[in-house]
Amino acid sequence: MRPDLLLKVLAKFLIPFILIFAFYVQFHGDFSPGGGFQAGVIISAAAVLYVLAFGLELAERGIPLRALQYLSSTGILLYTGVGVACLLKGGNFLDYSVLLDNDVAGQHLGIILIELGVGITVASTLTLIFFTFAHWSRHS
Amino acid sequence: MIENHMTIMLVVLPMLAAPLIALLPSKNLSWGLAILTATLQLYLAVNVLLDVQGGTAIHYELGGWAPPWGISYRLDSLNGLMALLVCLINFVCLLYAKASIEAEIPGRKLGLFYATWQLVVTGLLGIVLTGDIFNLFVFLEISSLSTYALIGMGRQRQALMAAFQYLLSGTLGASFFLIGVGLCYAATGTLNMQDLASQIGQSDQPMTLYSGFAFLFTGLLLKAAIYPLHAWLPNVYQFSPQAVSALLSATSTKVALYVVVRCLLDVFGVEFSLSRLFADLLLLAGSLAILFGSLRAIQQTDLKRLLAYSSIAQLGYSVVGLGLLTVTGLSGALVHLFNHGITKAALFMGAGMLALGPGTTLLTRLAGGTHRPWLLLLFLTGGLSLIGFPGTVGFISKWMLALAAIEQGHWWLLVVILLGSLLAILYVWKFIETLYFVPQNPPETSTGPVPGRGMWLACGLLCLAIVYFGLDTRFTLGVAMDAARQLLGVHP
Amino acid sequence: MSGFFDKANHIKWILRSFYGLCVLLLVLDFLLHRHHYLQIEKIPAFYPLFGFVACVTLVVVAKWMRRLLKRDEDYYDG
Amino acid sequence: MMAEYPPFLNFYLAALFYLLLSPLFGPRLRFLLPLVPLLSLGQLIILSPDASWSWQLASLSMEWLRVDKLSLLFGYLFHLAAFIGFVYALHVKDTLQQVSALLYAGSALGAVFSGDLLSLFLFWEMMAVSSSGLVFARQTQTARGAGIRYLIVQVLSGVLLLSGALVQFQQTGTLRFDAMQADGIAGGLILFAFGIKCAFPLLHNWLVDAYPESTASGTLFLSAFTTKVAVYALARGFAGTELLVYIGAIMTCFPIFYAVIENDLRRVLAYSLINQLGFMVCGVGLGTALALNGAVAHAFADVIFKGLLFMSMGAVLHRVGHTLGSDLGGLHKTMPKSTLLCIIGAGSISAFPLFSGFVTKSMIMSAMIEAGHDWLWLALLFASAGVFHHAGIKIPFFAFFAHDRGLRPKEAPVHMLFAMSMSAFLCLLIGMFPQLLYRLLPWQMNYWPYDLTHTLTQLQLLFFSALAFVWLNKQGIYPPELRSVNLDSDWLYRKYLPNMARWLWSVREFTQPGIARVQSVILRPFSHQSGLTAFDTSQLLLKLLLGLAILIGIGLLSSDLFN
Repeated sequence: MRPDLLLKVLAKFLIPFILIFAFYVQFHGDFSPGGGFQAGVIISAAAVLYVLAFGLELAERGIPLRALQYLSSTGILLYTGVGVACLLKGGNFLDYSVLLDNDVAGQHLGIILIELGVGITVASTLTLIFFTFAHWSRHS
Repeated sequence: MIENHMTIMLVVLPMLAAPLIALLPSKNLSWGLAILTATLQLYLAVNVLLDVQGGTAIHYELGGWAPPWGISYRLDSLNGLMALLVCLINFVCLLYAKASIEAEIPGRKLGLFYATWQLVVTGLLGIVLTGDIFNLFVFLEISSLSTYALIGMGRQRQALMAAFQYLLSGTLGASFFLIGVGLCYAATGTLNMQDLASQIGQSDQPMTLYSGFAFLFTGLLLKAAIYPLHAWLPNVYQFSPQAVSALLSATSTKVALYVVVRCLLDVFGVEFSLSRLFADLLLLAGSLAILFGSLRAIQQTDLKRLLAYSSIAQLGYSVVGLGLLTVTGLSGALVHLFNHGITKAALFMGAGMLALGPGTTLLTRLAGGTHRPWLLLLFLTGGLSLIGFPGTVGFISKWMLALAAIEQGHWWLLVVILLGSLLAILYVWKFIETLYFVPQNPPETSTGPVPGRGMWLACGLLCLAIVYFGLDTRFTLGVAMDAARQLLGVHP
Repeated sequence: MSGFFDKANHIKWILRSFYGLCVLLLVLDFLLHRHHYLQIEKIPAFYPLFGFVACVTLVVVAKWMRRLLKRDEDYYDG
Repeated sequence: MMAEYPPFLNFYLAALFYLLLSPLFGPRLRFLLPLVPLLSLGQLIILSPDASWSWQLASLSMEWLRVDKLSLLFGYLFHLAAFIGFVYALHVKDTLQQVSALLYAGSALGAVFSGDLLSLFLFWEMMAVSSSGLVFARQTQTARGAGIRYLIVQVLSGVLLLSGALVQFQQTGTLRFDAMQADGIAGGLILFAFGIKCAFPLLHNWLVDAYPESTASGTLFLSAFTTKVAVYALARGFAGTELLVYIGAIMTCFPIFYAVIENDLRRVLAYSLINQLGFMVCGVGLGTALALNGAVAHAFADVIFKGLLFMSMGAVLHRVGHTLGSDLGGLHKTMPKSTLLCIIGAGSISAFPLFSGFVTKSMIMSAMIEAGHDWLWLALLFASAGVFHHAGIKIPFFAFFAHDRGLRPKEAPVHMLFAMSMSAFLCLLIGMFPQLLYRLLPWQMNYWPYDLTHTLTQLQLLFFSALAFVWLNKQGIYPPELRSVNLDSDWLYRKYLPNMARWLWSVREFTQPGIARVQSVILRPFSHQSGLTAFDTSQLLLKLLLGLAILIGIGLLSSDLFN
């Protein structure tokens, strides 16, 4: 029996739950404790666990570094984009109520998009940082 | 429509540009977008400053939430001037950075470099424009964190260590600031600057407030590299990439000092924060900074390190002006922030151009620069401005400060100011002499990269600005006087 | 090539005519009437005397000063 | 109307164009330089007497063109000097020198036409900076050292002027530059500033230190402008200040002792420059119309004859490579024209009748008697005899005659001879037709130098001084020229202070190892990379924390006082 078999099985078992929990935190963030930042951290925790269990090469085959870079930028773009969209719709920066015809619906949409942006950025950036350090330690 | 949003656009534009730049595939496109953003920002900055001239202020509520609950941005002459400084320097440094950075940083990192640069600018402008003290802290961290990354990209090995040092000290300063903000929040229950200002007098916990003030203030002084909290600065300026040194020297400490001014005079108010003891403390710290910085600058053997110590000295002038607490002194201090900003940026750019070939700024390695006579003009203009020579911007600020010192009857301060100028001659002379009058041994043979057109253009622009604003002070000094009157509550 | 001033004879003549002029000026002092603005000017041959004595004093004092002040050529560089 | 702008602009623009065009045309451009002062002089001549030109800086008005007879006289003089200088410097192919000279001449003009203290300060500092370029242009280690000392002293003078101006502005609300009082902070500071530029005793070292270190043509420019601007400023601001008479008298006397024992002939001339300045300062101090006219007229004549002497020594420097009296002699054989021109200069500085020095110096001497300063008059008379001794005889004698050292240099280049001839011509012209100069003088007076008494007594004085020289030489009493350095008040900052600093430094070095050991015990370095180490980082943090602790401590303690 390979010594890390237990670890791998456990990781395979845990990662989906971690991700589901992350999405829960993400999408309930506007009503209950939680939000994009926390969700992003949890997602990246899943990524870290995966790397620990299955190794960097395998992980990078699934999520290449380049993709992480793109994702981290996209998240910020989403955030800023929503803000600018509010501007274009005639409100102040980040004034979501103007996004849709209905104020409340607009607020909902706005906050969900914003939190999504934060989540994507945090998740990808933290993963990116971990990957980069992992590369370093291998070189030295 | 855009007129109403010009204030926020100043911050949003670089924030939007940063991820886009990181996504763009080619370094030329990245730079193009960066310079485009910078141009737009410069245009906006000039416009908003024109709008607030004469003492009006622009308010902007983020997300439509009214203060004190929401975050609001407030723009008056004081931060209008600072915003202009940041935008101007950002624009010029980007012009310069193209050729300069490509010689220092591998091509694949350039996109990230410009993206990080945009984040620095976002942070700086955010600090300058926000009217919310916690929001200010967030922007402080944004600019600081991205600055650490920029510094770490320096060409020399020590750059990483310098970045690490700056990270440690910057965090120290930011933590103190945050503790201060927390204590103030505990005492007043608000984070909005104007609201805070109105509650200072009525707080039932003066001791908490006072401790908060002390922490906040000390943290800011560290960020602004005010003597005796200056020790982190020389390494940072010395080992950063050339364009980054220019950007930081002209903006980051200035912006931190702006926050000091804003907190001291606007938020806490003159009576609260500047009991005589405190004002005298500022005068003392400023004077020591002038003397210490100048003396240390004379000792340096590295051009950029010399300039860094000179920055410490020059910041001292602004602190002295602040401590005098008069309209003349304060406007001198503010206009000196602007004036010294453009001067030092020009000088760091000159240093960067010399270092392009040899890759170092050790004075002995740069000797014999006679093959670049035009740079002499740059160094002379900048140097004379550091000394405070009439016809350059440096004179204007020192004249105001000297006048303010006499107004108050602080003769010893006048002596310090003038002595600082004399010492400045020594260090300015030191680098001009080594660069242009000491023959190089062996003579320059290496044909390293040649300064690009953008670099020349940037230097030329700043030199012109140094002379122009030295001769025509209506704009800069006018805005600074407006701001000083507002801050001190004096009506013309 | 030897110049005009290398010949001892020429130098002698130059000096002789110079002495002659000096004597002439001394004599003129007694023949012509000069204006007196100050008491001290009334001393006969005041100006010639003053000129001579002043220069001798000057040189003597300077020689004494040199003993005091003279240093090696590279004094400040060392 | 077209010509109503300050003349310094001509020179500044010329400097700018020179800088811009020299990469295109190379050193050929230098042949145009003498045209600059000529054209500018044309502008000055058609300038209307009520012209003015001012510039608004912040809340201050800077007046850059104030035309009256005093400023015009110096304006003409400086144009003349610049013209002669540029002709003399035609062989120079060094852009730095040309541009410095243009800026320097322009700044001197700017200073004399300035109507307020701030503008005066501006040009004062511009003169300091641009003229130091002429010293540095020699490109030797000694010149660099002298240059930096020169620059510091000059700028110090500017800083004093600025502080004086500040105080005056604070007290009176105006910066206008007119007659002022020497007692009071403002006046005192300004007088001190002028005094440095005018080489007052103990403040004179920069002059004898730096002038002889410059290039052949550089010294010529230096001797023409800085000190004369100072004399102008004194005449404008402190005419009739009693103190100046005494200072001037000391200035005439003490340098001649140094001049007698100095070996470098250009340094001898520098000392004699101070001596001549002494006469002018006396004239300014007396403050009567005759005395003031004498002072400015003597400044006028001095620029020309001192320039001539410096030019002849410059020719020697150009051909031989040094001007050390101990190593020169017998040059008249191959440089007869220079010799003759030098003798004309010597005649003028010694104030021989028919030479320019006589018609200007005698005004000051006469004014001295009129004012009743008998003893000071005697001092000046002593100095007059001394001048002849060290400048009139020593310079030509040791350079061109004395012992033949076997040097056979070529005659000075044609353009140098031409420039020297112009000066010599002017010396004789003024000496023979003094009314030409008298007509330009700013104050009303009625004076004629060539009466019997003056001519006779002056000749007697000079001839018997010469007799003393001959006698002393024959007796072997005259001090020989020796390679040496003579201590002067610069010893204080060139030897004493550096030694003190070195001593203090050694104390620090004595204690430093101990401190370092303590530090390294507390903060043991845990890694050694190049340059910055973790040790440095920990030290940095320690410093910052200490600073933070102190500030927070003070902040919190002061809250007790506050509540």
